[in-house]
Amino acid sequence: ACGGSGDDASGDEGNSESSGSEGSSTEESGEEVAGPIAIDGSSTVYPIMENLTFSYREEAPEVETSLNSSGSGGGFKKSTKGEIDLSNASREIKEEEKKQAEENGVQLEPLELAYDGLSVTVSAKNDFVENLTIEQLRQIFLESSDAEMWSDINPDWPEEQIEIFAPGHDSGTFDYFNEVVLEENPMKEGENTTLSEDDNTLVRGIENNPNAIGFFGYAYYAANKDSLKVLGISEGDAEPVKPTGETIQDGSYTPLSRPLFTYVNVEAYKNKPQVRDFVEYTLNNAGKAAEEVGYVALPEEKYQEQLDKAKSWAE
Amino acid sequence: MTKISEETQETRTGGLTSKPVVDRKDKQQKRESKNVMQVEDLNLWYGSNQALYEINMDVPEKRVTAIIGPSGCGKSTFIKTLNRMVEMVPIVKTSGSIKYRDQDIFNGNFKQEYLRTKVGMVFQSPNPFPKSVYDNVAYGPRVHGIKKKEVLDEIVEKSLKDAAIWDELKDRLDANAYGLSGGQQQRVCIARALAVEPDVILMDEPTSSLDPISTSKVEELVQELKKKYSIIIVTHNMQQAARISDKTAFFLNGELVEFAETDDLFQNPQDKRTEDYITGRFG
Amino acid sequence: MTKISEETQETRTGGLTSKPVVDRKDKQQKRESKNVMQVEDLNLWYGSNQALYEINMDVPEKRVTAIIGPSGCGKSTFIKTLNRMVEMVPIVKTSGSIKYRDQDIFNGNFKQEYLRTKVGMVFQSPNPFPKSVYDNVAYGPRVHGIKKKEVLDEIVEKSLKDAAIWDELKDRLDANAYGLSGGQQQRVCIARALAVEPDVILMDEPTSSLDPISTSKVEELVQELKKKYSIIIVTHNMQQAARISDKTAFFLNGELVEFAETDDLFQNPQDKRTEDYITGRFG
Amino acid sequence: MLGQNEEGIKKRMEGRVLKNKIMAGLFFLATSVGLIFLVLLFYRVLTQGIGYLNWNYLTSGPAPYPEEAGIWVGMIGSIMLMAIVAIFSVIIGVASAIYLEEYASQNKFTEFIRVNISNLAGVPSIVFGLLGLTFFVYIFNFGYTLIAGGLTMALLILPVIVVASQEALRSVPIDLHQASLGMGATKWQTIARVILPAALPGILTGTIIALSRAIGETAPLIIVGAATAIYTLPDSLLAKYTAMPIQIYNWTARPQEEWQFVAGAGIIILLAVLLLMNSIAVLIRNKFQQRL
Amino acid sequence: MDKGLQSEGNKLNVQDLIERNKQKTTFGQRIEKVIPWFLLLCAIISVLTTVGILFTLLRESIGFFSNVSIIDFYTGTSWSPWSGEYGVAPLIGGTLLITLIATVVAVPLGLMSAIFLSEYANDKVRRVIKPILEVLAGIPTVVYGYFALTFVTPMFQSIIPDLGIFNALSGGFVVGIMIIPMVASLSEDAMNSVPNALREGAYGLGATKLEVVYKVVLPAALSGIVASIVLAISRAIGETMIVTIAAGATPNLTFDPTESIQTMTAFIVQAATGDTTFGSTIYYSLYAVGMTLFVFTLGMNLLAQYISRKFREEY
Ligand SMILES: Nc1ncnc2c1ncn2[C@@H]1O[C@H](COP(=O)(O)OP(=O)(O)OP(=O)(O)O)[C@@H](O)[C@H]1O
Ligand SMILES: Nc1ncnc2c1ncn2[C@@H]1O[C@H](COP(=O)(O)OP(=O)(O)OP(=O)(O)O)[C@@H](O)[C@H]1O
Ligand SMILES: [Mg+2]
Ligand SMILES: [Mg+2]
Ligand SMILES: O=P([O-])([O-])[O-]
Repeated sequence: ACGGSGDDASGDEGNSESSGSEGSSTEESGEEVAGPIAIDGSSTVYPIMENLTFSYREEAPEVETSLNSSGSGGGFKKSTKGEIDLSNASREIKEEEKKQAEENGVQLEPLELAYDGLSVTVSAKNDFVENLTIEQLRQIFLESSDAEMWSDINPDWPEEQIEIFAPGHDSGTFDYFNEVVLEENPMKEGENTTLSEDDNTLVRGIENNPNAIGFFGYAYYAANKDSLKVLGISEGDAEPVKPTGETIQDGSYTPLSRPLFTYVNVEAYKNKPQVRDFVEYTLNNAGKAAEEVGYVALPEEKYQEQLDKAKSWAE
Repeated sequence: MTKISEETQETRTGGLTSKPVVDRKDKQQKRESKNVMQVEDLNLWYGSNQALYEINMDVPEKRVTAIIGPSGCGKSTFIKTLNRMVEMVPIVKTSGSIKYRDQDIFNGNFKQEYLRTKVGMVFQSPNPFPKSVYDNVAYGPRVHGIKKKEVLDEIVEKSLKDAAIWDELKDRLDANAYGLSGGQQQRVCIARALAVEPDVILMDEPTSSLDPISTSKVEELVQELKKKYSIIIVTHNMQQAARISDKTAFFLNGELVEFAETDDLFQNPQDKRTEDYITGRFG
Repeated sequence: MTKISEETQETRTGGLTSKPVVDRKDKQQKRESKNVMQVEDLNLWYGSNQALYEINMDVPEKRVTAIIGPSGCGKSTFIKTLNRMVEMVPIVKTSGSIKYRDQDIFNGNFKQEYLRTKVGMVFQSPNPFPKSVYDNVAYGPRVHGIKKKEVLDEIVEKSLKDAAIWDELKDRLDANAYGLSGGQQQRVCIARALAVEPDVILMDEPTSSLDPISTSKVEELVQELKKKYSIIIVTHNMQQAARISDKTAFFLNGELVEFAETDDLFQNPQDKRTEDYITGRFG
Repeated sequence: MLGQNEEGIKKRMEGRVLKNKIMAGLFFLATSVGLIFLVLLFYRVLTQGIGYLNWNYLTSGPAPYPEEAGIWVGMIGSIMLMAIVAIFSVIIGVASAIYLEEYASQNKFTEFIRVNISNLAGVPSIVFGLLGLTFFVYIFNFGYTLIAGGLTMALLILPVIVVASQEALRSVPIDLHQASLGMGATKWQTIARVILPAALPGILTGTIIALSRAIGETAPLIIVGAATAIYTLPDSLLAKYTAMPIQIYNWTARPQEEWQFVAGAGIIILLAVLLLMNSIAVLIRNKFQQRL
Repeated sequence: MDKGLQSEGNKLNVQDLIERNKQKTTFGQRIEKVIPWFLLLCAIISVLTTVGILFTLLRESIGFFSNVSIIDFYTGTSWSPWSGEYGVAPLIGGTLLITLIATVVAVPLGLMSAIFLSEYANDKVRRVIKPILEVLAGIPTVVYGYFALTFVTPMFQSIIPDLGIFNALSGGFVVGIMIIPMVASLSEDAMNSVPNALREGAYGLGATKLEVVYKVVLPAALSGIVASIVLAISRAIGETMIVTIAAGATPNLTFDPTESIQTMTAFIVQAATGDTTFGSTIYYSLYAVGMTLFVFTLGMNLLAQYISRKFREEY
């Protein structure tokens, strides 16, 4: 589905890893693991998780995974009540969510799965924008700004209404953008803004409209390279950087690089062997899955570290 | 509806309508044979619309009583009152009394279902159930708890024989009754009514939807049946009434105008209105 | 349906049925008055079911022609063929020819709509539109493009007068026709038919749903109307035919058995079947 | 005629007849618009979906790759969902109809139930979704499970079944009523032995039509939380599930073109199931209707 | 007739019956008594459903209206829930716009189809076309949504080049196509039940088919026709998936059909699929919107019932 140049390399990596994981799961569980696992949350993380749950079936055919994508906030809504086992998120858990979890006697622990470069895109039909500064992004997205037309941002650009396509306000992607770009100031809303929890709606909306702009996880851009144009982002006077595998992993795509998480319900991890097994499988295969769907894998030792951390929960 | 028996006593007083010239003939009749049903001062209303006025009539045992009268005069209403089927219309109210073998049928202790096994009914157009002939005839006995195959077989055979249709249908008992001709259907319906061995059989224009041949078959059957059953038959065909009945009642606008031996009524009507009707001056 | 005129010529040959004993009387008739419509060798099928067989009949001008016969003999079918209303049933096929004032009504150039303004119709049960009396009567003229209020007023008044109901209704022209009695409704329907000043008026049992008083009013009206219009009236009431018609046609099983001056037909029927029918031996 | 000569009438007649012909053409054209869109829709779905429709598609569940994705889990989920819906809605619906037609007396309360049922039939399905979320998912604590989805849908089509059953019961000739009561049968005996069997074809037809509405419903299922990616079939009433329309919705929402074809294939299956259900309904209707 | 009554001397069944009857009475009578109560209970479930809906909507709406004034809710013209602006007008406007477009499409086409089927088509044609047309109403709405987005919108875009990918026009148009059969079928029923005698009366006066339709059939069937239209409109108001997929997610108070809008139903889907935190004002707002939607459709349904009852016995 996603032809990237790094595919070959990551494919090799993946193979070696997955053979390792097979070994680990058989030696640990001995008997077949079975039972349901409920996963929900971030739509950014959804493609990785879909990839993992799909391939996990070969590993443990008796385990019944169910996966939804309600956004990071939607996931926490359920996980803080203990309704689900894994809660995907493209941001860290918020204080109020943590509190809610505590009230409900739920303990959630984060695992990092991959890096994402939050991609600001316009349609491939757009022939005027190539790069934007953080300052310009603020002009475009902040409610307090008066900029309505592209010409308000740069007089060379056409006098056309800016159409915004953004993820819903409770999504991790929005939160992250909100934090690092808008600095927690309200974003534009209303007639020229489409908010959708469904990143594909955003992709479609942007690719069809030369005056549209929006942002979402790198994977959604990677899957639609033909119809979308990703913008280079610069802070201050620095050179604009576009998100790619390298710029995201080496941190030069800043400030919009971010880690992706899944939050594990520790109780479930302890009591449900299938959750434990799946978490191990996830950490062994997340890198490959991430690369496959267009995100960037963490360094190998990072996964190993987390695997050890996870094993400690069970004690 | 169940309050009828209470009302009975109160409303009975009203005598707005003239007494029909019934008593004379009727008393003669009483001496000749026993009565299976007795109707006294029966009034009936559909809502506020009175459909029967002060009917007094004795139904003789093992004879055929015909009821004639123009359309809308209350013939159907009257015979449906005899087995309380009229109460299917929720707005019906009655006063007066009807006795079946000296039991008041409106009495709360007298079960409607029991009355209807005793006073069976055959309708204007054949209305078999959409089931096999066998199941149609066995319906009544089954409803009353008879389940044994042999007993049912016997009842079905006997009833179909009594309805003079056994020979025609004995090889087609499993056929759906809807596939039969109208005349056959009507006789199956009669067999169905006979299967519970009623005492009285009410027939509401049983031949009006039949062709002449089927009609004459049913007429012959009625003659046969009166050996065992008391029969009341509504017809708007005066010739038919004359042909098959022993006694005839003439209704007009909800009143029983005249009730007499059939021959008397047709040859020597006592009431001007009866005479007008049977000579075809109206209706 | 529009292919009828083509078929006309081909199917005409068939003469399965015996020629009715019509010609004798009919020729007398022809000498006396002009014919407004002429039916020749008319056959009609509902699908594969033949309902009319080789009908030959001339309709005299400004006279009342009655059509009698038992139920299902084709009376309604026949008169509906005269203004091609029968073609509302899609499976109808006809052969033979019908001429209205020497024009072939099945000819493609002869507009159905025109035929119907010339050959008006009154139906068995009154069928006023759910509109005011005025709008009912003005319907036809309006359809034909008359819009002027004064002209319409005049037409409505004249038609209602001709239909002998002006006096009863002149103050209630705005009332909905549904609120009228059956007899009034029927006369409004007659007025509605008169409003387009037809040449021939077909009436299909126009009094069968009316009470005796309304019936006699309509009968009188028919007598009045024949001064100006040619009238064909279907009735199953032989007395009525005898009372009001000049000529009578007797239909049986889709055949025209006998067609003669009314008095002749009733007093001196030429065909055994006619005799049987009018003496009440069947029907 | 008064106020107009013969020629005028004849001339106008030409115009009137012509106008009628033109309008007839227009009416036909208008009818074709609906039909044309139906054809377009089918054509579009077929051409897009048929390429992806193969045995593998029928027998596999969702997958991250279009070539491997299939409808199996959604289809079985839908069928199980329909089984639950059918059981609940038919029992409750037919019972309500019997009550209203045979037992209820004509009073304010009965009238209220009747009005209430016709109103429920017009309540948007998404509102039923909210009802299901509040009651079945949270208050009854079933969670996002098959039974919660099934009960929500059952309530959604309940009014349709009640109305269809009422009509079926009403169309049983009063003759049969009378015949049975006239034999001394009790009311319930009459209903159970005569009326229900005679009304059965109508009830079945109505039920299938109602179910074929339910099988395509998406919005309420989204609200009561059918899963997007699930690879195993539900093994209990309290299992997570997915359904065909949810899968289709999910696929159509993806931006890559291949997913449109996967969705197209899913739509073909969904429409095939629908047509199958409808033809069964028509068959039942044709087989039994001549009888009564 | 000698065959009649030939079997004499059998034992009498009637006595048998009566005895059995008396034995069974207790059980039989008990059933006879219990059944109506069971049936009543089932009939009451539909009432409970309504109560449940009201309870659901009211309970959460009250929560909402304790935070947001009901006056602001119904008079405000800006729907930006994440900035705290809760004027429902744009959502109602979106719903009305969709409904309006659908009505403009469906009513003329549906009515003309009904006239064709009832008055012009012969029986065979009617019996084929009517059920085929009814198939339109049975197609799942996701399918329509997909059709609107991938076929109708591009089709319109070739006529109106700057039409966005999400717009009210194609959503409303397809909703209109979907409700054509409701108008056509129910109106056809109404026209069909106009007694033939009325038609004959008019034909007998030389009226053409068209004149019969306009002056006799349509007026006589008017109540049924109006009721069918009202019902179809009510269906359009409550339609969810088509507008969610094709009409966009931009709460936009506009009557320009080429713009992206959001309907009440689409907002409910958006908000309920995880974009909101449980217990937040936005979460409650979806019930307030649901309540408004419910009131709208309830009003339409009552109106339809009133019309068809009031004018039923006209002919
Ligand atoms: N269900 C009913 N509700 C109200 N009035 C009724 C009902 N059934 C009959 N009636 C009225 O009661 C009167 C007697 O009707 P009934 O059916 O008994 O007449 P009938 O003599 O059997 O006529 P027919 O020969 O036409 O069957 C009529 O005026 C009729 O209008
Ligand atoms: N629409 C139809 N389709 C098929 N057959 C029909 C139709 N109308 C009438 N017929 C048949 O044509 C024959 C003549 O019917 P028609 O209505 O002309 O009889 P009628 O003499 O007017 O009878 P009545 O006195 O009952 O009105 C009958 O056998 C009837 O079954
Ligand atoms: Mg009667
Ligand atoms: Mg006739
Ligand atoms: O779906 P999110 O990753 O944006 O929460």
